Amino acid sequence: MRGAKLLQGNEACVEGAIAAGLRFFAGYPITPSTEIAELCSLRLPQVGGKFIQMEDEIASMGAICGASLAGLKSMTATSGPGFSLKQENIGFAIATEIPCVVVNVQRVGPSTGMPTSPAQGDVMQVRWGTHGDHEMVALCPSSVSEVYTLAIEAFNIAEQLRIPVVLLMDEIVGHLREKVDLPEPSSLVVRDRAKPAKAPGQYKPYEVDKDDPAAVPPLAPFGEGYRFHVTGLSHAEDGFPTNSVEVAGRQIERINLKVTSRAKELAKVEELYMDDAEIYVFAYGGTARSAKKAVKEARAQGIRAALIRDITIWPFNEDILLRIKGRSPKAVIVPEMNMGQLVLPVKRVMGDACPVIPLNRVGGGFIEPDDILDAIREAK
Amino acid sequence: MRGAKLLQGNEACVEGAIAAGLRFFAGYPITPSTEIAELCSLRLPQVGGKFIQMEDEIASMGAICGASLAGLKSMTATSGPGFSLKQENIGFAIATEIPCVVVNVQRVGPSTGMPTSPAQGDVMQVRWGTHGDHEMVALCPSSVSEVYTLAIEAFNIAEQLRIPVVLLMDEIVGHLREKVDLPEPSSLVVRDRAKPAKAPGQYKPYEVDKDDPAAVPPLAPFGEGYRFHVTGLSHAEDGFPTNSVEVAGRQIERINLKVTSRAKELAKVEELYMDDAEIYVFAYGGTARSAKKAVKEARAQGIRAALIRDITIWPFNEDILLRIKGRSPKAVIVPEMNMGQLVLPVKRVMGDACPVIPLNRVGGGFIEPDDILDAIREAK
Amino acid sequence: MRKEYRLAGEGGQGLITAAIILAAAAAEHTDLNAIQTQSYGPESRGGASRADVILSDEDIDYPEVKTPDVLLVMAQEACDKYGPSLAAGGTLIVDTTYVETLPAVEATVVKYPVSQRAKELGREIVANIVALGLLVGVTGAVPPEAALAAVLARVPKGTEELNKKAFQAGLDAAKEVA
Amino acid sequence: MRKEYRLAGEGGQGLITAAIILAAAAAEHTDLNAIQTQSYGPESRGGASRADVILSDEDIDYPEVKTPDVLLVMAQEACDKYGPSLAAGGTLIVDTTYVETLPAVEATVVKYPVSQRAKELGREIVANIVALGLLVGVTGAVPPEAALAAVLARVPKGTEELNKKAFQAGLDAAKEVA
Amino acid sequence: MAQESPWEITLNSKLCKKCNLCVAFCPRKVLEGAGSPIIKDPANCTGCLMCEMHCPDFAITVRRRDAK
Amino acid sequence: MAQESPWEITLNSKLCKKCNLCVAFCPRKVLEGAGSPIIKDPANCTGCLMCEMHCPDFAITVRRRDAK
Amino acid sequence: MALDYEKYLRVGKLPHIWCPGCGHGIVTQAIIRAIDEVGLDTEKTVIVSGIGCSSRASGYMNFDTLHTTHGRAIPFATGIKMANPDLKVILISGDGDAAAIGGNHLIHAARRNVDITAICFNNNIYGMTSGQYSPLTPMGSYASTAPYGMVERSFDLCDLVSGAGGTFVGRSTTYHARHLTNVIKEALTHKGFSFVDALSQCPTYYGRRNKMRTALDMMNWFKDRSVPVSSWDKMSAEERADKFPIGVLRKLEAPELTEVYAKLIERAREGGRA
Amino acid sequence: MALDYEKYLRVGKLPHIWCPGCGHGIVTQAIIRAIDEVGLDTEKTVIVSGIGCSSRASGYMNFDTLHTTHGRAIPFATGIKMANPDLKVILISGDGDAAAIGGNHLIHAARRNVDITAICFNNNIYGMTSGQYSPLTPMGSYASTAPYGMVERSFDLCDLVSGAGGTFVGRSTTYHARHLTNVIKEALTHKGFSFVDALSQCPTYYGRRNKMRTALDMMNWFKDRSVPVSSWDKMSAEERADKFPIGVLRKLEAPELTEVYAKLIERAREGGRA
Ligand SMILES: Cc1ncc(C[n+]2csc(CCOP(=O)(O)OP(=O)(O)O)c2C)c(N)n1
Ligand SMILES: Cc1ncc(C[n+]2csc(CCOP(=O)(O)OP(=O)(O)O)c2C)c(N)n1
Ligand code: SF4
Ligand code: SF4
Ligand code: SF4
Ligand code: SF4
Ligand code: SF4
Ligand code: SF4
Ligand SMILES: [Mg+2]
Ligand SMILES: [Mg+2]
Repeated sequence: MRGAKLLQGNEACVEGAIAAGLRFFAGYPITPSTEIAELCSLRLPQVGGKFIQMEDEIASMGAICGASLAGLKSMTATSGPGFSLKQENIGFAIATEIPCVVVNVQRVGPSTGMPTSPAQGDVMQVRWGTHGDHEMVALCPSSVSEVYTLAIEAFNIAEQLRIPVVLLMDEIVGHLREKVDLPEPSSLVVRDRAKPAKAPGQYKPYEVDKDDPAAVPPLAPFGEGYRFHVTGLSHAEDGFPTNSVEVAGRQIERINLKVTSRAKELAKVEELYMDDAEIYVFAYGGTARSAKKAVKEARAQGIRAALIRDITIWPFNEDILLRIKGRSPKAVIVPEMNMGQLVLPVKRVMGDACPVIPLNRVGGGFIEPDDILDAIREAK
Repeated sequence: MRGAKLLQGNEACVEGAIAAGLRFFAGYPITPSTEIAELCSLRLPQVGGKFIQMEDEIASMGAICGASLAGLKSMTATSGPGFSLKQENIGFAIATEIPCVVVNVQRVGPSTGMPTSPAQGDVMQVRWGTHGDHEMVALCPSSVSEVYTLAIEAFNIAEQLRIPVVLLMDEIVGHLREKVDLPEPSSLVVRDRAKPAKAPGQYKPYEVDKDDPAAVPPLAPFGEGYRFHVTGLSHAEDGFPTNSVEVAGRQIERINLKVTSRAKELAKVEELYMDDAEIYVFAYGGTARSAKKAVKEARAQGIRAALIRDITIWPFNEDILLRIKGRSPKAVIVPEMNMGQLVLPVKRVMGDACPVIPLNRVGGGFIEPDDILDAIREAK
Repeated sequence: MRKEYRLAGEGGQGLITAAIILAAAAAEHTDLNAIQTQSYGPESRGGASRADVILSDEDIDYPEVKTPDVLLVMAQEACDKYGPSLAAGGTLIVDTTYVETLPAVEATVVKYPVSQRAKELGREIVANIVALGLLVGVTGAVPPEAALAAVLARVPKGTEELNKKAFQAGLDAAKEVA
Repeated sequence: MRKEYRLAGEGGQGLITAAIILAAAAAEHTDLNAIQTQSYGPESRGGASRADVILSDEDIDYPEVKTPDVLLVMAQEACDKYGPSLAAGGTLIVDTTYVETLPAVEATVVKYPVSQRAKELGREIVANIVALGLLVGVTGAVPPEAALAAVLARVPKGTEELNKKAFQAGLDAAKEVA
Repeated sequence: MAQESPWEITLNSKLCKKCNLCVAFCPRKVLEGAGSPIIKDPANCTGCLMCEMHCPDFAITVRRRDAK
Repeated sequence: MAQESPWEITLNSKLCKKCNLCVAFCPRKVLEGAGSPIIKDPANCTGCLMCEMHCPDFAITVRRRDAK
Repeated sequence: MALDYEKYLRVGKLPHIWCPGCGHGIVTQAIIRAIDEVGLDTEKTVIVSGIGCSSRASGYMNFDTLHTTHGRAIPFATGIKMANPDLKVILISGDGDAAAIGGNHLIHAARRNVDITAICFNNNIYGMTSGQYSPLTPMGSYASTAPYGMVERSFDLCDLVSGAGGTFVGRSTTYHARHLTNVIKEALTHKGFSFVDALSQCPTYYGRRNKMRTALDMMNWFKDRSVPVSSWDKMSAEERADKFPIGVLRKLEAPELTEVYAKLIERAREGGRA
Repeated sequence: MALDYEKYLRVGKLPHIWCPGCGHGIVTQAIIRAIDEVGLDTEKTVIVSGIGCSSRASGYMNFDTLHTTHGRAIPFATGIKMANPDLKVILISGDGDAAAIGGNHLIHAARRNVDITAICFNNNIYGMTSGQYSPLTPMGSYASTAPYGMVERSFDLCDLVSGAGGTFVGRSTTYHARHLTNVIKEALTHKGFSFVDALSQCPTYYGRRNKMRTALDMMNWFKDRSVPVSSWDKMSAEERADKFPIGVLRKLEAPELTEVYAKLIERAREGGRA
């Protein structure tokens, strides 16, 4: 897989994941994510990995949790309806701290919607879809080559933080075929979960580190003599259920802190023309491609526009906005293929500093560069 | 059921729902909502209604959609894990505009969490839990008698707007037994869905009213000769699937507009000591009881505190905050039995007007009046 | 005036029923506001369990009982667990059939062999109603007629007479131990 | 320079494959950037379907083809549907085996019985590769060697010779019709 | 010349997808064709409905001429 | 006095929930009791394990004395 | 006699989305023909379907029609039937819809014996999503997610529904269109849950990958493998290998859910034991 | 000989949360006894359970243990087994967990013949949530959501798993603790998916409501109704009424999923057909 290649976004996802060490995939077909499952069924056995098509998305999510506990890097892929179904078991992975990657290739919702048309309607669901308090990490690629690198990144984060990470694609990026230059395997940074250094008797799978409340306890694989307990009930450090408000509360806080305390490290963003900008376009995913074109166009027309392309959409990247908040921005434009979702935290962070202008389209239509350019011109 | 009574919150939910016309309940037991199912199994047949315990929560949600299409007012009840499972079919109800009521009695999450301990961790999930763009209406009672009235209100809204409405309780309110004075049946306002005035041939179940884009098309019951089609695919006015961006987009906008355009009518809030206040406590559900006590106490100590008890938590009540935003508030304190959820839109609306102070507790513990009082004192 | 009651014992002793009856007596037969809560879940299966009641002539905002004014204990484990929660100056009502060791509390202590008395009446199962009578008699939480009406409305058909007797026995005991 | 290509016809004519080969030829054998997209779903089952390619020596930000510079049509319905999208001054390549009526467009029109030619070569299934050769020959989108290499890398084993012939036939035709 | 059959065979070409199942299932070789089926030998038709019932596209129907 | 049985019956009172299934299932009436079971007639024990296997609480075990 | 398509179909929505030669049109026709011959009231009949090529049938049928979520048609149908037992409820589902994601609802409907007629358009593949394996894909055959051949065993849907307690189980194929219609007719007149395993062909995604080039090849495969249930019962295990029975495989009487529930309501209204 | 509880149980977590007389402890003991007698390696054995009183068993068992979400234990177990086929995977589930919300996973595991031993603690009620009916609650009996008596028919779990293609199906009861242990032993040594329907009593929520006051009453009910499978096979339909067979009801050979998959990997690595 070296050298320049024409790859589909969904293919790049599989190749990136395998490069990151993916060895178990469980899924259930759904447009526009199906190619990921199909390619996994072909490619995984070639590298000694395993593929299974489960009876539904709930089972797929359960299976990857099980496989991850047994020590394999695991992934599932789906789209809106399936992503809704996975929510309960995503919550289980969060609560029990099972590393895994969940791909959602977004299509138009709600409900069955338009299976083959692009949308970005699941952005808030990714953050809040499962019940109870939790944080989420979600990465949002804009190009095929970025799908590849973010698939690797998703695994690295999942394994290091013992969390499910969502690779949030959209139909545009998933189905696009694009030229990509895959990095040399030796140049890739691939991280594995920490295994316990302690002996089985001493091992606490949910240990709270007194010096570092955001520390991630190591995870022993099943079958290596640790004989520990994993439960979705609120549990103590040893993994067994607790009814103590303090103990349970501390664990909930810890699993949130794992993410929130690392928000800065996790934040990935592409910035363009930021130095002297007045008007900012804040975009992500497929829409960011239109935004980039629009911003370039605006610059060509002498307008001081900038692009903030958000990559790590969760945890929400407050820093970059706080930075521009201090520079008397004229406006922040947020184009989204939805009714206005990520614009909400943008507004929250921007406060009363400047107008935050949502630019929305639903029904499966692209947001065109010209739409964004018009908004930039208007905001000027 | 007349006169003063000692009723449990979950019981009041059933009695209110029946008073509103509930005639079909499908559910699956889960603590702390189970009493709702149990009481429905007893009470519904007495009024000619029907109860069924389905094989899971997904099926329960599907069954109430079916029953509602067949003309009966329908409800289901659950808690976190089950609420996560219902998300896909809640999205179906939204997309196909099926009136129904979904009760979520919150417990500690994520995952199985603490089934018998209170939390308010599903507040954002209620809004964003299903994939794709959608609005939600969610009502949040603080007392047993309010459970009763809001159950009726939930049905009225559901039937009038052709939407699923969430009655978002918490374990405190669900399990509490409290003195209630039930209103006279004759004093209740009970609304039914509009039935089509047009003949079957002319009937369009998803008609867009050119004069009123937020109008709710009437809903014919199955079996009365309309012979229409209902699908979760993006559909045209006649209910049949469409691939047109414009047609699909217009429908998605319309179903959102049904709610957003009525945000003011829907907004319900209890205000206490607002006139001369400097410090506001913004609270809801079980926590609002502590907040009320704290605010009274603060007043007793000469602090100009006020309570905003949010009842319609979705659509978010921006107006009340915009009102106080203009009065140079000193602070808004938002106590929640979660890691900080409704505080996010509060911050968004308050902008840079004043500090918005989250006060959070997780792990199943109450937020005590003293905790809030301390926060008020500190903010002074 | 807000007054908090806690009834503590073992699962199966019927204390939740007793608490509900106490709250219902107030709610349905007096002008008082009433709230009843209890422990649920694993906590309540086996081991010590509790049921709480708050009565007040004002609105009851905060619904939890932290330091009950009146604590009834019908099992040793419950006594050990909840004894310390009793408000200073409160009343501790002890079923001496099962509770031997009392906590060191600053409180009026009322002792009576509640369960023993119930057995004498024919079935230990009505110990909760004896206890209720005792509590009502000792504290005046609600008028005895109100409590009795609530008892009769909530016990299984056919057991009314026995429960009436049990309640009266508790009331009588209150005078005895006063 | 960004150049947009649209290949339109019926499901089963292999135009998606042809578009992928065109894009792959550019991506894997030239310095051009390349993007390929297509219609999916009900829209693509039966009726007119399309596959698009964008080639450019710059970054390709916006990935959709709105007004192709080159439009290949291999079915009447596809021609009717997509004909109007052709950019003014563009090139319309027509498989006259299936397309009779042409739209009124301001464009260079190239006509050739592509499918007929494929049949003559032995199997109509290679009409897509004949068309690709024709397109490459007419437009110079990519060097013919690049296209041929991409063809051979992507067709089923055992069909290389036939496809090679088909591609050459298309190239030859380009000279013929030029 | 063959006698006219009492059965009227109607082919709806807007619906026909040319699968030729009707041709394959006709026991009397009434129908023929590789693309759109042709009603070659209508007189042979016995009205057995094999063509109609095996048409996936509701495109071919067989009706008694005298039926209203 | 009864001969000592080779079987040692151990009751773990911290675990016993007084269901008396052990009593009911003992074929030799070794055990007795309405609340906590009492080992009334240990000599009668045949080590059949009926008590142990029917105890839901892992509270009663029967072991050969000579076993280590 | 030719079927009155105008009466039972939304002819304005035709041509349908199915591929040339797809068996789903044949099964759909069998259903409306059965409805016609049984004489159901079109205004009191509701068609409920899931998601899949097969489940698109509801959109073409001129009744109250409900196209639900993937696998969930049965719960919706159960709600409809419970709410208004006067309605005849017919369920259309694919093998993926009914037996993969929807398997649980299928067995529970069979257990409850709720009066719904469920017809599974069984093409042993996921057609709509382009040919992934389903729980009905035979071991060894190829699918887009079984590029090395299917490694999982497949269900026998009739056994499954019978094992769940189903009171009516039938099977037929698109090859046997008339027989299929008859089996559906018997299902429609059964009181309780009735299930028909209707073997259908997906030439596009199953046939081509598995050396059956045309729809006809696939239908001939049905012909060659199927055995009328009367003969089946007399066959030895060896004779049965690679064959399957068609016809009404199981029919028994049992209380129907909505009827039992109607009696419960009567009792409750009279203040019966609670 | 007395079982070594220290070896197999997390004795520090005892006493368990189950009510006095609850059958779940008896079944749990039967499992560890079977593990002991079969000689499984405690470090290579994983216990996976769902949610329910029964599913709490995993927390007391000294292995790698996984207490999943309600009904979903089987998919987790399937993932574990696929990922590391060297592990022995034992599944513990309640009747609600296995057959209500988890029914689909049960039948698919049976179909796939994945090498997992699943034991259903079947007390025909939802114990954990205080006594609602389950798909195993007999018609007519009472439950907190069946105050007028159960109106739905119930599953026969062994029939269900057999209908789904299960290759090993057994049944026993807490009354027959030794027999139960033996059936579990046979299940543990079966290659492929093995299922044991272990009848257990919930005196708290099923017994009391249904006129069986004590755990013993319920176990005697098991005794009276059960028939060894050898006798069962010779009984007439009338004789079978109100009775059920116990023992190994079905055992057949079929390819096991992870073994077949291991061969697929070999082929794929050799560049076999794709
Ligand atoms: C929750 C969910 N998961 C997956 C899908 C994608 N999907 C649509 S149809 C289908 C399978 C269809 O197969 P089948 O039911 O056999 O019907 P067929 O198309 O073969 O007739 C799938 C997986 C979906 N729409 N929703
Ligand atoms: C998704 C979800 N739905 C419902 C519940 C509530 N719940 C917990 S256990 C249980 C049923 C338990 O019954 P069973 O499996 O028979 O086990 P038992 O307690 O009887 O041993 C239910 C409904 C849950 N935890 N999660
Ligand atoms: S069977 Fe129908 S669709 Fe096929 S060729 Fe005949 S008429 Fe046309
Ligand atoms: S009705 Fe029968 S004989 Fe006539 S054309 Fe059709 S298949 Fe042939
Ligand atoms: S081992 Fe047998 S004989 Fe001995 S006490 Fe136990 S049950 Fe009785
Ligand atoms: S069976 Fe066990 S728990 Fe029950 S009484 Fe005997 S020792 Fe105690
Ligand atoms: S893909 Fe298969 S099932 Fe779907 S319409 Fe085409 S032939 Fe029929
Ligand atoms: S409730 Fe029933 S199943 Fe649960 S522990 Fe008690 S007896 Fe056992
Ligand atoms: Mg199918
Ligand atoms: Mg159970």
